[in-house]
Amino acid sequence: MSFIVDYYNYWIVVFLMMAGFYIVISANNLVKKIVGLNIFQTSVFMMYISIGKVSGGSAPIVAEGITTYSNPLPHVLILTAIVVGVATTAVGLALVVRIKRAYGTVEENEFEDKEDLI
Amino acid sequence: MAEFIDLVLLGMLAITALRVIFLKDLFAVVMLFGIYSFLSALIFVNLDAVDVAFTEASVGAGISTVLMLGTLALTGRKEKTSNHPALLPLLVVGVTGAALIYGSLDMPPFGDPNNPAHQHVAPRYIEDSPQEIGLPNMVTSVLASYRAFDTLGETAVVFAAAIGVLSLLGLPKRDRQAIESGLKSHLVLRVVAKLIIPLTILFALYVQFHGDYGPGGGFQAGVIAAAAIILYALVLGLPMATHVVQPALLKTLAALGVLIYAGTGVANFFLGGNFLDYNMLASDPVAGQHIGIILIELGVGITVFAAMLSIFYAFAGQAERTNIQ
Amino acid sequence: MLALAATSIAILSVMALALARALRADTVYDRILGVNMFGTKTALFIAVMGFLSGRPDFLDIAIVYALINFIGMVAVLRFFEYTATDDTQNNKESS
Amino acid sequence: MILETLSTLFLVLGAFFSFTGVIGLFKFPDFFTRVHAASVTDSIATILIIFGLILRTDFGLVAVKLLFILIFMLLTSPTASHALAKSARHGGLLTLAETRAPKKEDND
Amino acid sequence: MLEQHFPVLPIVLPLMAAPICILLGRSQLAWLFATLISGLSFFISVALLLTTLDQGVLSYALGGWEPPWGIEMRIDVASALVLCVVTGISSLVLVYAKESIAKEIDRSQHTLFYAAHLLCLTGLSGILSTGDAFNLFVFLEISSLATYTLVSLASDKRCLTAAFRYLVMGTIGATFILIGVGMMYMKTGTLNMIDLAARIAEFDGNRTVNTGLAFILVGVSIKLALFPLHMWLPPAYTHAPSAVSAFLASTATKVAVYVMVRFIFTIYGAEYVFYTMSMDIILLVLAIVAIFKCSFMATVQSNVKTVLAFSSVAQIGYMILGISLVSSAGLMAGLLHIFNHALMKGALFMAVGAVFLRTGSVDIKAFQGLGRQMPLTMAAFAIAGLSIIGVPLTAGFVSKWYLVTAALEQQHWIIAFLVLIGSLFAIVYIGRILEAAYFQKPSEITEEKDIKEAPLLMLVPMWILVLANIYFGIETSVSVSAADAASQWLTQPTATMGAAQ
Repeated sequence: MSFIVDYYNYWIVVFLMMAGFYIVISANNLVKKIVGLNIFQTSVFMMYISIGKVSGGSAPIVAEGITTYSNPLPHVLILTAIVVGVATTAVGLALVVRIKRAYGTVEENEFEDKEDLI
Repeated sequence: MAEFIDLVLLGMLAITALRVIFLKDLFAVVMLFGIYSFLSALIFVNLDAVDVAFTEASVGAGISTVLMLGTLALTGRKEKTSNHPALLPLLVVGVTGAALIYGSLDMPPFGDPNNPAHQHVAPRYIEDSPQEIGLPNMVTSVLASYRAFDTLGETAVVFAAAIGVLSLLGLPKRDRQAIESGLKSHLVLRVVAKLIIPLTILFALYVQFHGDYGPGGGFQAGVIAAAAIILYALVLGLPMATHVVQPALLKTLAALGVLIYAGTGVANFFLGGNFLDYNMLASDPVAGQHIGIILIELGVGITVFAAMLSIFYAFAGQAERTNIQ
Repeated sequence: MLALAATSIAILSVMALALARALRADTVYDRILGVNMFGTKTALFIAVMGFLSGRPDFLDIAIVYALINFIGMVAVLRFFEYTATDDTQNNKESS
Repeated sequence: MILETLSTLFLVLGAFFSFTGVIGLFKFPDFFTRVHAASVTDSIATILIIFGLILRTDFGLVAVKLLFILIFMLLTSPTASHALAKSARHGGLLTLAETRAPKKEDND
Repeated sequence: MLEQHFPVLPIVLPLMAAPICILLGRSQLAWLFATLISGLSFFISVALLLTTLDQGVLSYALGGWEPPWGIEMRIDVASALVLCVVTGISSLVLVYAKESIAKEIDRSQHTLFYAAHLLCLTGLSGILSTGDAFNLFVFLEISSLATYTLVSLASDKRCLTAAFRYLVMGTIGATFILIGVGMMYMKTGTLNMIDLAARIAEFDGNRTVNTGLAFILVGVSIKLALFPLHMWLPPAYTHAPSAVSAFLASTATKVAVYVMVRFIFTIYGAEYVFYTMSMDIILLVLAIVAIFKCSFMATVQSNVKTVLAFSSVAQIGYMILGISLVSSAGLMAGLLHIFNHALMKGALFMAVGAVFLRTGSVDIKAFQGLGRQMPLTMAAFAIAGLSIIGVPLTAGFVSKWYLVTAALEQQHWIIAFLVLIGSLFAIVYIGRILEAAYFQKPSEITEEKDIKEAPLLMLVPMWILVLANIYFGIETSVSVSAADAASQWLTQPTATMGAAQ
């Protein structure tokens, strides 16, 4: 039982990661691929934040009367990673817009040439 | 209590993610992604990562969703059914998931204060950073001083994204006469938006300069300030917005922000310190740290504001162009 | 403290119901309505949660939620105006 | 003590109104009544809960922030609902009465 | 006075130059400035290499915070060697780019091209210099984002789908690395590589640490286009602008190989990865399949850039093969091949870019008869091609020689034999092109046009690389001793590495 209490958080996060990952590799539409990529990454961020949590701790901002703080390091890492994620999303979506203009479609199975498949 | 809320939120996330897999209406997919982002930000708050929640809410639910909607407006709303079998993806996902579950079996228990992650490097940040840096917000201390090089990289990433989007889509030209377009028929919305926008900019300034004491900082402030202009552009139309904040100016601003950040680091060379060692910026190390952090947060804020807004302009400009044709 | 806990759980269940609405909706507009309600309740939830955990100084996040929720709504409306021409027939979703 | 009791009252009322709103979201027959249910209760619940929270502060910066949130949400939430309803109307959504009038067999 | 800051300068210089390029606004000025900065970084890298050969390792604490609390730049011989390759190729490509992109990229985007190139250089140098696992991820993403932009700048519409595929695969790879780093952090509480190495040694057979390693290796394999995960590479290199192909083919994947070496040898320790987890068998098999499958694919393509792209994947197979031999000699051969392959692939892609500039096509038909029309370009192509095949007196021969010796040293006769067979494929795919160039009549693409020799600004960097190929094929002492020192440094037990601090 304690086993489940210890890990339930990580397991659900793994499920979320895999849902996102599945969308990335199975989706036919390029926009949906990007959405999947975002879900995948956001779930990985959740794993990091879970690492940083200390039971009974509080947000790592000094305040009176608080003795235990959660670990600030994963927070810093994930701040950076979120920014990286949005940067990738922006470039990916810009590519999708251009692909739509060049090919007239953003569905993977509608590209005529097999070489163009993504 | 925190664990219970965590579990409920994770459950909601799981359901949302499952729904996204099966929905074919991309518009709904994007809306659910917004919810997903909101929910994950809630989880971050619940797990004490307030700064991260701040960023995730403004970036994931705000900027990403707006950009996705902009893309959908240009590419169409419906996903066509795919005809290739979904077996291989399922297999790949199954194997990866199994590997992760296998790996989780030796993970340190969730939330245990004796975990290695809380024992080795982090205690120094928690115990000494208020004295060494002089700021109550440890996340800001680590972000802007101990690991400032990561943040410089992050600024460079934003800048790279702006360059990428500009090279792909190009910036819209500034219109000579600013015609109001946008949501013409929504009078109430226009009035309220005009009220909200100055408040938002005020809030952005607060976040920028209060980030040392509470959640927030240059990145979040930049995003919120950009969001204010984005709101303006959505309600009153892109031509009006480009009149207020010119696209050409944004390019300069984005470059300037990176230079402010890196320049602060280089300045220390000549004062006898290492790159990004702010101790030398003032006679007192703590004061020096403070000056350095304010400067680099300013650089981050400017770059993020300019980059996010120019990315939005690029997408909106595309939509505007196809609308005319 | 009990009142805060009860309120937070109540808001949480309202959020869950609004989410259910957003996941299964008859029309696009219902979906948006669900999402909007979800957003406003989340902002409230954060406010209550701040008090519950004894750190009420994180209300800034609630402000961001309210703001982003509003911008999201405006973006959605703008999206509708933009695609209005080919979209009026498709209000009924086949989800 | 009085403040806390008052605050509890406000919070409970606020939670109650939130519930009524979301039930309306499911139970009401057409979109426009659903918008109505959602937006009216949204506002009252926000007012009650935020006031309930303000009573628990020491009336400093936190209270100011709460007031700011309140003003913000009172401005944006009804506006969004209004604009949404308007947009739905433009988009061709009909009220219940209108759907019933022309075609009787459609029992949606 | 600036010397003590050298470890950080190859990152900071291009990083600051990129926004300045945007501010300059004029294509010519941006070109001049970018080239100067890149050249400066190259000289700093050479100075770093000389220092590290002398002293072993350079550590630089960013912000003055001692590791593991702050981020550390940690440069040893291996990183300085690859740093020299990256900055050197970058400088040559920038010289080359001026004429090349004038035709291939819209004029309004030239400053963006230079800025993106410099950002890519920033990211690559950052990956090579950093001693922090998460910082590595950040720089990986800077270089990747800049790369997606660079690939999508070409005028052919297929570059868009290629860039998108690259973006999706690359982001999955980066996220896998992020997961792996998270698992390591979870068990050790640190992100500094040396500190990680010391702490991971205690977790022999821990399931979380093993999974972390697996995720990092898969993520890096995507980035370095190791065989079944290489699908993004051929389209990206084929459809990118020529200057970009030349730069990426000779640096980006090499840096990813370096990352793999770093994770295997410095952080986890070769013993752990190879003996406990038997990763060497997996890598060995994949490398050999990559060599054969992709060499074969290269022989059937009609687009010369695709031929070279598949050849790149095959050559990466050689590098991984060297690593998976689990010996100092094998690793040394792999590192040497990073260096030599950069020289030959850079020259080949530059020659193809020159052909594209003059003929407007990179189909093998466009090469027919070019031996007479563009003698200098085709001579460069021929020499670099011979180097790919591994003909004596070229750099390619040296690295293959050491690879075969390393295999024989361990009595792996079959592997040595397979390496030689792989070279036969190279003879076929390079031979086809050379045959077209020298022994066939001009085709319809080229016969009507008056084809001139490539402009001087393209020929000079191309020939510098070609001469380097010959130089390092004859005078092997410099490159071999550097690679040898690097592999000695990497294969020593990590404990002594920490002591050398």
